[in-house]
Amino acid sequence: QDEDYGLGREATDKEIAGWNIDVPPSGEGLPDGSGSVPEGKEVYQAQCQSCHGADGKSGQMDRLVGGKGTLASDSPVKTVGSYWPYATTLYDYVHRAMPFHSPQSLSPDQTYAVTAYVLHLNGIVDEGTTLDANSLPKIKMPNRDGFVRPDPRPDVDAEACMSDCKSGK
Amino acid sequence: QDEDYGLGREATDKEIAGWNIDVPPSGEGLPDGSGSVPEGKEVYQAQCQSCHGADGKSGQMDRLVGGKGTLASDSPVKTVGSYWPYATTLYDYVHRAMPFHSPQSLSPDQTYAVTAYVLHLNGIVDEGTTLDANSLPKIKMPNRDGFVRPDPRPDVDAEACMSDCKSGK
Amino acid sequence: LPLPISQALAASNGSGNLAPNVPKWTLTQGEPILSPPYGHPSRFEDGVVRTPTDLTPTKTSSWSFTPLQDMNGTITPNGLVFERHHGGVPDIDPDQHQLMLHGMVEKPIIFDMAEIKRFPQVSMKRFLECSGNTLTEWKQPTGKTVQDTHGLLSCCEWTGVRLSTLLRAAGVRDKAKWILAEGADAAAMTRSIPMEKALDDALVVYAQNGEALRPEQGYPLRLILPGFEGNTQIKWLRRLEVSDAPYMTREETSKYTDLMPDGSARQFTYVMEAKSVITFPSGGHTLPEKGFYEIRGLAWSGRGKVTRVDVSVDGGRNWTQAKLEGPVEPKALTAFRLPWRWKGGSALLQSRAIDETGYVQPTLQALIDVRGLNSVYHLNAIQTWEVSSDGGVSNVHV
Amino acid sequence: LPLPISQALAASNGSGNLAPNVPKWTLTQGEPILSPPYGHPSRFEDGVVRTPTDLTPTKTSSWSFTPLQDMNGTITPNGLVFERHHGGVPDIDPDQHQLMLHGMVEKPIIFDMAEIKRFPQVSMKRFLECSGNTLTEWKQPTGKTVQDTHGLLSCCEWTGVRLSTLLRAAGVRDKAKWILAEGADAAAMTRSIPMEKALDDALVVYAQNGEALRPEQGYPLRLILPGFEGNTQIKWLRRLEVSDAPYMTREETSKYTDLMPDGSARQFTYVMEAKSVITFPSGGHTLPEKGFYEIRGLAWSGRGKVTRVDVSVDGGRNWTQAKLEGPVEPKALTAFRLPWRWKGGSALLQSRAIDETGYVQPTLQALIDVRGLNSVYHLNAIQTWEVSSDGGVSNVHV
Ligand code: HEC
Ligand code: HEC
Ligand SMILES: [Ca+2]
Ligand SMILES: [Ca+2]
Ligand SMILES: [Ca+2]
Ligand SMILES: [Ca+2]
Ligand SMILES: [Ca+2]
Ligand SMILES: [Ca+2]
Ligand SMILES: [Co+2]
Ligand SMILES: [Co+2]
Repeated sequence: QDEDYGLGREATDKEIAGWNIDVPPSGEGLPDGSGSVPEGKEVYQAQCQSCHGADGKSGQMDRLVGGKGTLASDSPVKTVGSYWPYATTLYDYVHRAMPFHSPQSLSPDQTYAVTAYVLHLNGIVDEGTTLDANSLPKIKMPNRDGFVRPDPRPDVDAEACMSDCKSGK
Repeated sequence: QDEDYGLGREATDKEIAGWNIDVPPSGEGLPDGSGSVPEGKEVYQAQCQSCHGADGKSGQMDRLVGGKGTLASDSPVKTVGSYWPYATTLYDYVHRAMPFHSPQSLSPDQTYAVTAYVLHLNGIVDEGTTLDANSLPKIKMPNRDGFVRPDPRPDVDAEACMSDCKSGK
Repeated sequence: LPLPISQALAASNGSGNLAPNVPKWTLTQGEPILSPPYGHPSRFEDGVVRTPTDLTPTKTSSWSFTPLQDMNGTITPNGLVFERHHGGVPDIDPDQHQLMLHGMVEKPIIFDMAEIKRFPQVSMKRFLECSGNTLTEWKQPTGKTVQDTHGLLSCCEWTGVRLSTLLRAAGVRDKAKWILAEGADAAAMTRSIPMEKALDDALVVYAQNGEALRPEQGYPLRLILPGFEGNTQIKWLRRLEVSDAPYMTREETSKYTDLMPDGSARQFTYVMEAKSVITFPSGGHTLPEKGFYEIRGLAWSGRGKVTRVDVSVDGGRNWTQAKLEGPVEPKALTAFRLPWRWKGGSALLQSRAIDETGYVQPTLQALIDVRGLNSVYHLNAIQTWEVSSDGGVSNVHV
Repeated sequence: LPLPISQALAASNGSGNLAPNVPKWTLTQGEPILSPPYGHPSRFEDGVVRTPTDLTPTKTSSWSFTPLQDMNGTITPNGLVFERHHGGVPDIDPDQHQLMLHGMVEKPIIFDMAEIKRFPQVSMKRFLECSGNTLTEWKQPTGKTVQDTHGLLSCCEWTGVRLSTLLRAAGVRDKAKWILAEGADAAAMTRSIPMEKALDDALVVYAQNGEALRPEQGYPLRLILPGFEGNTQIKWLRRLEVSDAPYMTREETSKYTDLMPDGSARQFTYVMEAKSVITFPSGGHTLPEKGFYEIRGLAWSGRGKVTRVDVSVDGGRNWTQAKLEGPVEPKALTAFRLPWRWKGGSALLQSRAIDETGYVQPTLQALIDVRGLNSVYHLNAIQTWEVSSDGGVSNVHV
């Protein structure tokens, strides 16, 4: 069962470094570099606001800002600010997938900066903030503890009534 | 199980007549009309010989003539004359599928005639023959009794030897 | 000489290709072989295609639906398998595609496609469903057809190597509990997969219904996690990183989490629970007359085999057990069928799947009672189709 | 600001899309959904297509082969199902297609397509093989690839109505023993079917792998006779006539009869006997290096389930039982697999299927001993592929 098939070859550190782009909550893998809120505003205005709006609320694409306090309402607004549990996810996602038409084109400094700016728009960090590999994982997001695990399903216990059942609901 | 699904409708005699083109060995379904060997030669030359050759042997398409006595040889030649067990099959097939580019275009008279001609080329009927619904099914084809039924297979009884077997054959 | 039969009949009857006439396509040679070498459906089936959602602002992060109302049996032909991409469909040269396996392993490895195909192979028929399937149906009946309401659902025979085989080749370290799977598309799509699933029935596949994976299904390589929500089954798979903790990617935090009425959200809700839907008659069909019809549909469960499907024609008051087409495979679409006589008048058609864990597909109200109206994903409620007295069929809530 | 990682790496390494570079298809949006609405394979799979025979003088009475050497699993995608037509592929309007059922019945009936689809439905995965499959291989190894030698073979999930259901609707008379099945193509293809088969597992199908039958498979309606030779499974089915005797059509006299050395010919040899073939490695493949490979292939029997497949790597001297992929269905392609280490040097690969009747797939010589060299059809012998010391694989007789 644990036969050595002799297939594949050892990946080099350099090869791994080129592809290992993820940033988990521990911050592992965050690159050197840093970016400030004002620098992030520049990046955002040049590369993001056409899709996400100047305020992060009014773009054609996903809303990035606002919604705090709405999650338990009838019309919840889920954004980076109101919903996302980790700031590392923002760095990770922006670097891997944004801007939409040029994924992985932002430098580490640009990514730290625009991450700081989006957090600032959400009132999570103040205007003087500079983010780097050390500070980013430490940010406590408002909805950090909003998630339930493990999956509590099955969460309904229907019966297979066969005749004269209560119809529908 | 024998539920009446009420699907489909009764086919009329006229509808059936239009599609019921097969001619089995009994001759059932053969139409009125007749055709002679000389008439068949005309049909053949006009509509068949371009593909099957003037003599029924030398065309690009299936050979129709000859091969008698070859079935048990190393190089059997299977034709209408040497192999086919029923003359009705010839009428049936020529009407349903020939000429190749205009199937079902021959009239009954033409079909009787060209059937007679192909049989004549094979030495099965003589030049004076005229075929019709009555005479066609009575023709005894040379290889009428050449077919074995039912299927005698399985006809080999291989063993699943697992080791040190006689290799290959 | 008289007219040949076929021409005589054609002359005698106006209705062209119907009996007693010999249809025109019988009277002339058809198309040659290899018309074309890789075949396609009849032009008379041109309407049977995937259809787009109108809910996304881009067409590269978007989805399309499988036309279930026109299909029969349990296999989805590759050309009709639903799509859900976040960065479009990449055009990958398989000779330049690699799979990297690293992280908490003894030996990080890179495989090329030829190497992956040499590993011991398995095939299994398994369904694929987006956890967003049916999401428009929480508040009111929205989709017109079963393609609209349930079309993020397909089922193929997948062939590849068990993920556990690859993990053993790299040597997973003791504390490893999660695997990040990443795609080579423009979204570099990533999800965290529990080690338990990876070692159970997870596959890394390169073939789908006999041939190579389709581009929109992850060509040349994708993850298959039988019974899990579609988004986790990473397409264009390029990287697997083993870890002791989940990665909290955007698709498992911002998306694919299920918001409850109290404002909390369920996370890592992977399993697609038992569900079924009637595909005939379904929204948009019309019954031409009273009489015999067979009610037909599909049932599936991410927890294993479907063991029973019940059908109601009176909106859930009375139920009859339908017949299942065998062999029933776990985590695969299962066809069910029930004979029915439509006597005219209105009828409310429903189906209800039960799986091998005993779980019974719930009503929509039962789901809403627990989850409210804003959890978006995992709507696996009983679907109702109303047959009205004119034979028209439409989507209703009861 | 420094260069982004992806660009820095691209600059540092010439090999484009390989690690550590980020491949170009990750750096830009891919194709939108519905590109196209009915999907097709990747352009990198353009070579995986049906190929023609060179034995026929016309292309409308001809055949094409399924590319088994490039396939995995047991389903044949509809675009790759082998073809055998005698008058080309008709372009049939399903609204103008009818099925007539007449002869020795209580009530002759005409059905339109909509009516046929309303009957109780069944689906089953069954193989389809032309009895002429492998016919070039009697005297010497001829085909280069397994597509050439065994490509008149496919397997689909077929959906339709049991022929017995239709026969009961018409009421078959007591003395009825045969049924003539006729197609609406230019060959008006006809075969006589024994009543016993018609009442056993014969189907009249309109769907194939989930969608409508393909034109080259008989759209909109065909007969499926599981385990019988392909020619009997009349495509473009328009007529069924019930009778007390066989019809002796051209295709069951001139053709599809098996000439024995004594000059007699076997007739109505319907069943496709147990057969198997290794598809990897097979003719035309090249093993790139010594080491681990999995020997893979397909096995099938017209008499029921495949119960065992043995594999030899030394030309039939020693055999090892291969693993079968389940669930094994009767009269369906069954995948078998066996791990193997190629140590270099020459190897003679063979497979041998055994079915539930106990029938063992024979050697070619055993067949020739009984049937001579001129019976044309039903060559179900063990196939040999030779791996030579340079890793090339070719078709040989041992
Ligand atoms: C051309 C349009 C476009 C541009 C430019 C763009 N985005 Fe986006 N963005 C999108 C789309 C579309 C999505 C949703 C993608 C999906 O769901 O698959 C998205 C999603 C996001 C999300 C996730 C939202 C959520 O709640 O899940 C974030 C964060 C984001 N973008 C940030 C940025 C930043 C930062 C930039 C600039 C560096 C940027 N975007 C530039 C189109 C764009
Ligand atoms: C344009 C070419 C063409 C023409 C014209 C043509 N045939 Fe044929 N014929 C064929 C082809 C091709 C076949 C083999 C078809 C197949 O096997 O599917 C065939 C087969 C036959 C066969 C069966 C041979 C066998 O041994 O099974 C007969 C009999 C026959 N033709 C008779 C005729 C007659 C009679 C005519 C004229 C009325 C005719 N053909 C005109 C091309 C032609
Ligand atoms: Ca190697
Ligand atoms: Ca990492
Ligand atoms: Ca009716
Ligand atoms: Ca008849
Ligand atoms: Ca299996
Ligand atoms: Ca079945
Ligand atoms: Co979920
Ligand atoms: Co036969």
